[in-house]
Amino acid sequence: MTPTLTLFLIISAALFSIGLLAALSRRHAIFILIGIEMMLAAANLNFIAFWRFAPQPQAPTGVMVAIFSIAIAAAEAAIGLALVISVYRHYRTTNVEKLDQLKG
Amino acid sequence: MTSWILAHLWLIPAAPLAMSLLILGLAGSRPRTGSALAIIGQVVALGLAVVAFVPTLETPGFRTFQNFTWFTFGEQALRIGWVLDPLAAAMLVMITFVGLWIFVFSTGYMAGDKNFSRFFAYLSFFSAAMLGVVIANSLLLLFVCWELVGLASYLLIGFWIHKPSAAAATKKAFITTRIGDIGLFLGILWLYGGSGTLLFYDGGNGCLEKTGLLALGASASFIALLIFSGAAGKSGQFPLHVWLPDAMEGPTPVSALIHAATMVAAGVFLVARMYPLFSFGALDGVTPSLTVVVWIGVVTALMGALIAVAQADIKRILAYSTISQLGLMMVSLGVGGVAAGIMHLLAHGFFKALLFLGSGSVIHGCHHEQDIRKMGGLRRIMPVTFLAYAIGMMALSGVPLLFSGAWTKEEILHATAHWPRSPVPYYLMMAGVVLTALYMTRQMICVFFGKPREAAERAHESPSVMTIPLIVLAVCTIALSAVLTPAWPWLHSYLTGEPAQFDLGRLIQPMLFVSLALVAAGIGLGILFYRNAGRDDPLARSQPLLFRFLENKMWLDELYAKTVIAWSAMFSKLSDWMDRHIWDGLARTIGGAGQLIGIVSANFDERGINAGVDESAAGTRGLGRLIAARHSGRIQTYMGVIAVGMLALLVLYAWLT
Amino acid sequence: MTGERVDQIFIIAKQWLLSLLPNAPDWVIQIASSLINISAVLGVFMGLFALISVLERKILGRIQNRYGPNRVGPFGLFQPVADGIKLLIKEDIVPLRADKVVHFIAPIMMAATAILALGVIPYGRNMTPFSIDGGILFFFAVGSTTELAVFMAGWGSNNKFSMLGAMRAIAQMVSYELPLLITVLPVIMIVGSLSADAIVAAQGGYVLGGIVPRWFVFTPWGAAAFILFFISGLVESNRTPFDMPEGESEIVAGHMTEYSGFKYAIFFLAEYFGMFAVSGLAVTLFLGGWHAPIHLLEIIPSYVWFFAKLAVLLFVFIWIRGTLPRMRVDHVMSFAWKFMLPMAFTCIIAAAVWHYQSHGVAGWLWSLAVIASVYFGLSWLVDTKKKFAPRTYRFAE
Amino acid sequence: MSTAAFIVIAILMLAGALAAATLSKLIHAALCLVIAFIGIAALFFLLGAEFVGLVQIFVYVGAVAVLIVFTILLTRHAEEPTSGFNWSGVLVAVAVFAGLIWVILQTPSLSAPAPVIEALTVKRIGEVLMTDYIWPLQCVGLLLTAALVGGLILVMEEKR
Repeated sequence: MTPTLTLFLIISAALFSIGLLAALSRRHAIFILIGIEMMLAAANLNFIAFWRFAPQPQAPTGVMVAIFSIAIAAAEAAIGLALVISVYRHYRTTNVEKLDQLKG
Repeated sequence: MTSWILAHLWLIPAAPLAMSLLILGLAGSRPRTGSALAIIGQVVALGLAVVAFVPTLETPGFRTFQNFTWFTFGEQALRIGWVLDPLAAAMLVMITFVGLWIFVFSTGYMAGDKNFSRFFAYLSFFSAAMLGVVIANSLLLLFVCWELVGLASYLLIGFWIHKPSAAAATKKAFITTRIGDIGLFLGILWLYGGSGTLLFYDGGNGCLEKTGLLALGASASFIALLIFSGAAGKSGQFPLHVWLPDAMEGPTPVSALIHAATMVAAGVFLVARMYPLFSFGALDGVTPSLTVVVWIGVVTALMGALIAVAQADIKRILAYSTISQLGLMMVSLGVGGVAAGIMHLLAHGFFKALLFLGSGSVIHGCHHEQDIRKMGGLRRIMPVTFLAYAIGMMALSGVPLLFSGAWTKEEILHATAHWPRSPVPYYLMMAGVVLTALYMTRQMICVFFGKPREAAERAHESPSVMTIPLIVLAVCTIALSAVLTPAWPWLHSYLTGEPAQFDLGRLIQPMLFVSLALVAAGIGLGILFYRNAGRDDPLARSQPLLFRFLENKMWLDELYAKTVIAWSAMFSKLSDWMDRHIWDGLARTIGGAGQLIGIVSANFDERGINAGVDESAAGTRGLGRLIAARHSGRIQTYMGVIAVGMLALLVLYAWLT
Repeated sequence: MTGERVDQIFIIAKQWLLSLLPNAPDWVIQIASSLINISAVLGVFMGLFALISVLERKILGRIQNRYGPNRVGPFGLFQPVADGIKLLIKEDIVPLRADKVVHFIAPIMMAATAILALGVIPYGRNMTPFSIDGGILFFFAVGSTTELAVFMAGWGSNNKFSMLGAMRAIAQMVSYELPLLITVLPVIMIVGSLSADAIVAAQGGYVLGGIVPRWFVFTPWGAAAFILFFISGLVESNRTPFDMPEGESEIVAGHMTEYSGFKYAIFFLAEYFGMFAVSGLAVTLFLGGWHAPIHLLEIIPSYVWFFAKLAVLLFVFIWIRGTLPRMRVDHVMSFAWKFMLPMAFTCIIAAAVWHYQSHGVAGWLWSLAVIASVYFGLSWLVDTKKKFAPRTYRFAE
Repeated sequence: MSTAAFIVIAILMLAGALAAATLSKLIHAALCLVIAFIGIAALFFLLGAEFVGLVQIFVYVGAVAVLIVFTILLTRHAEEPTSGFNWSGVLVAVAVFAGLIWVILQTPSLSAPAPVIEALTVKRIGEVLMTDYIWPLQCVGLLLTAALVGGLILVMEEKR
């Protein structure tokens, strides 16, 4: 048995869910970023897998999207971590449960 | 060369625009560089305008345009372009030429101002925007440039922003013209909806050409009126004229630019440009929209002239004179004398610039005093300014034969006399001409004759950088009349595309005598009334009530303050009141009801009737917490909700497919 | 042709070894081939490591007017063996409060990345152990992992000196990774490939009657890029004068403070392997890889040329270490951002100019002009405007 | 495509990810995240997208992971958030996982074998990137610049 698209999708779904778990259930802000990175990576895996299993030949759109998404994820990580640092400087905490100034 | 300029017409506005950006970028602390760059840009634009002017001379009725697609959305494509015809070419030359001399004048007038180079950047920008209006072959492009003109005027009128009056004036100008622009914008939308194109000329498919106009049908009149409301705002037509006198708060070269070459000309130009739309379906040269234009113009012309009689500020008089003259142009356009109106616009551009620069020179000489009651006797002190100003005054009053304004005014009167609908505008126009001569005579006498009063005592002649533009414009004002006379109506035929014939016999026409009589009456009355006028005005002495009425601009500003502004203020107060009392009260009531429930349940609890009440109170609190928890401020909760929502969508999608 | 036979002798040997497994399935052949490559690379560079460690000490000794090691074996050549035995039998000390797992993995990761980076360099004709399309990218992708390893070492030790050293190392490696990467771009641009083999192939051939090779170092942009690359390489391998991260006089041994015995040896090995990798890449990119410098000398096998060039670069490394004093941290950083980075970008422009003048004399002069003008402009800006920034001290709260 | 390699990589990757999501020590979590990223890069290699795999390692391991550990260091003095879990989050994640799996298994057309493809060279990627995707590329460049400037401004020392 060679891996099929289904298998890749399941792997990526699992990775996505793990990322979601990290983003939803951990209290440290950096964990949320880690989770988001994992979710993005899962999406990239989907793009590449769909590209690979699509009828050939075709333009490498999936690969391109993945490349762009990696670039955007890098920017996202940089900004997100900068935010974490400046939030930490301001509030002296990185616990997202304490960062609830927007509480209604 | 010719075809090159036709393909690169955009370079004309681009030159001052580029200079403007360059000045803003480079010449922050180097004022000489700023003014030099601005003048270079204007010279380039003038050169290009002259180059563009040449081909329009060769063929009568010349018209060429170049369109391209700006961007495409869906199946529609938004197309813009530029057009060159006698109307645009003549305007280009006038704007760049007059503008150039205003720029030169400004280097003297603004010398020493700390924002000197910024001023020139704005001037260049202003000029660029107006040139864009002129060459636009698309109502969209025209509208964009139109708004840029508005922006530039906003920046320039409020240039001395530290003066509260300037800040108020600039706001007023901006908002008033914006009211007209709403109409213009609606007209543009309607036009686009009706004809499917915003191009003026597109090889037969433009909105001013046969197909486009036929597609509009009966709605053309309404569209024309909406567009006219924009023109009225920019050109200071009644009842949107109120910004124009206040715009005098800007530096005098700005006033000259606004009144002569750029801003107010835009409205007249717009009507002239859209004339096919206005006159579409005309019976005997009369359409409903044109009738409105005529009456608005008449009211404006007469009102402006009347108010001008009672003003004391030298620039304000000129401002009301501009309003009056613009009304005149509008009347001319409305009665079908398009060429006459545009000719008057061009001639007015020259002599009004001359007058404004002259007044600038006077103000500069009198150490920034603007009240004519404090001047007098400047004839000897500032001879060059006096001569130039006198030429401008005579052109504006319409002294026949030598002065350009006379011929164009005469032609307008001629056109008005033949309007089939009603003779009233003609008579009112004649009254306006008399009044024009009257108030100009008054101004001349107060400023230049008699004995020097306090402001004029220490006056001095302006430096040559300011007088040379005056001389040039004065010469042009006289020279221009050569192509305006009925004997050789070259400009008229250039604009209409008919061949011009030289016939000295037509020089003297009956209308000339009418005009002569009117002007003589105006000047004569002026001399009679004001020959001894000094500090106090004879009119104020004999008719104090009328004078006060006119001095206070017919209380139009106050009327607006009492009506439109008061309504809007009332409405906002009403909203505020509603917000404070009704909505807030509603919220408070609900909150109060909640509090009441709390108090009641607390009371029950206090009295300790039974544990069940305790329970229900706790339940209420729990419910409150549950609702508040939705706004926990916790990002993870939000993300969780998003995830659940995504999941629901996913399942729903899979379910449905 | 015996010459070709000699040139390809290692390839032939590998084929012979693989032929000993006649009927094995494909994947076995693949694994065996990989194993042969790995062991060859490891063997050669282990040997080179041993040799260079003693040579370095001897050369440094010469520079400092003393003998250097000369007791163990002939000319002290067995010194590395003695050192190795000593390090092996030393006690492995792990600090009590250390993060044990991270502390343990750090040196392994460090060495692994250095070895992986060695895999994509062509050592001779047809002698690239791991030949992939994106070889250069692979090199940098793997190389960037080193920073993480340094960080792990610093964090895992739970020691202020370690952490400070790691922070310094990461800061300067991150900063110099940019010029390092960007100076490679002109080469990739000109060649149009990320493959190391293609880059070496593009530098084959000679001009001016077979005495001047077409190495990129002989173009103005190539020369400038090579110098920038070499400086960045010095930083990346934490060598003098950029060895603040392990500056003995300030922070003991930086991130390696808490390592002893064999783990320390692995760090040492990783540093030298990193040096080999950077030098090897420099040889590949700019010095024509395994090509001979003169047409006539092509009879000498390609791998000899490669290792000769590598040896020259390694000598320069040692020579610099013996000559230059250590730089100050802030100078290193501002040098990276204010000088190295703009110059690196200039190299790209110069290479483009050279390319669009179709690689001729005109392009040569033009690109020289570009480089020279930017160089002088930058020197003027960096040097005359602000001599050396006054050092500001910040104290712990 | 080697099944054995796939299984090993997938298990390692998922284990790394799970560890990254659940370990209580931040540094360990970040390092496990690196393992997960390397696993993803390996999966990209398996799928024939070598370039993306290398970029993945380069960007995530070389840059993002370093950024993360730096941030961890800079916020080290924060009181350690309690290692407890927000179990509702776990519940949501498991539900999402179940939903995704259900949708994937519902879709019948996914089990087709992988077609034979010619290797996607870096040159081809470069060509496509410089022709069809030139505007996205420029936009990403702009985005990265903006992110760079924004990041700098965010972490600049606050003037007191």
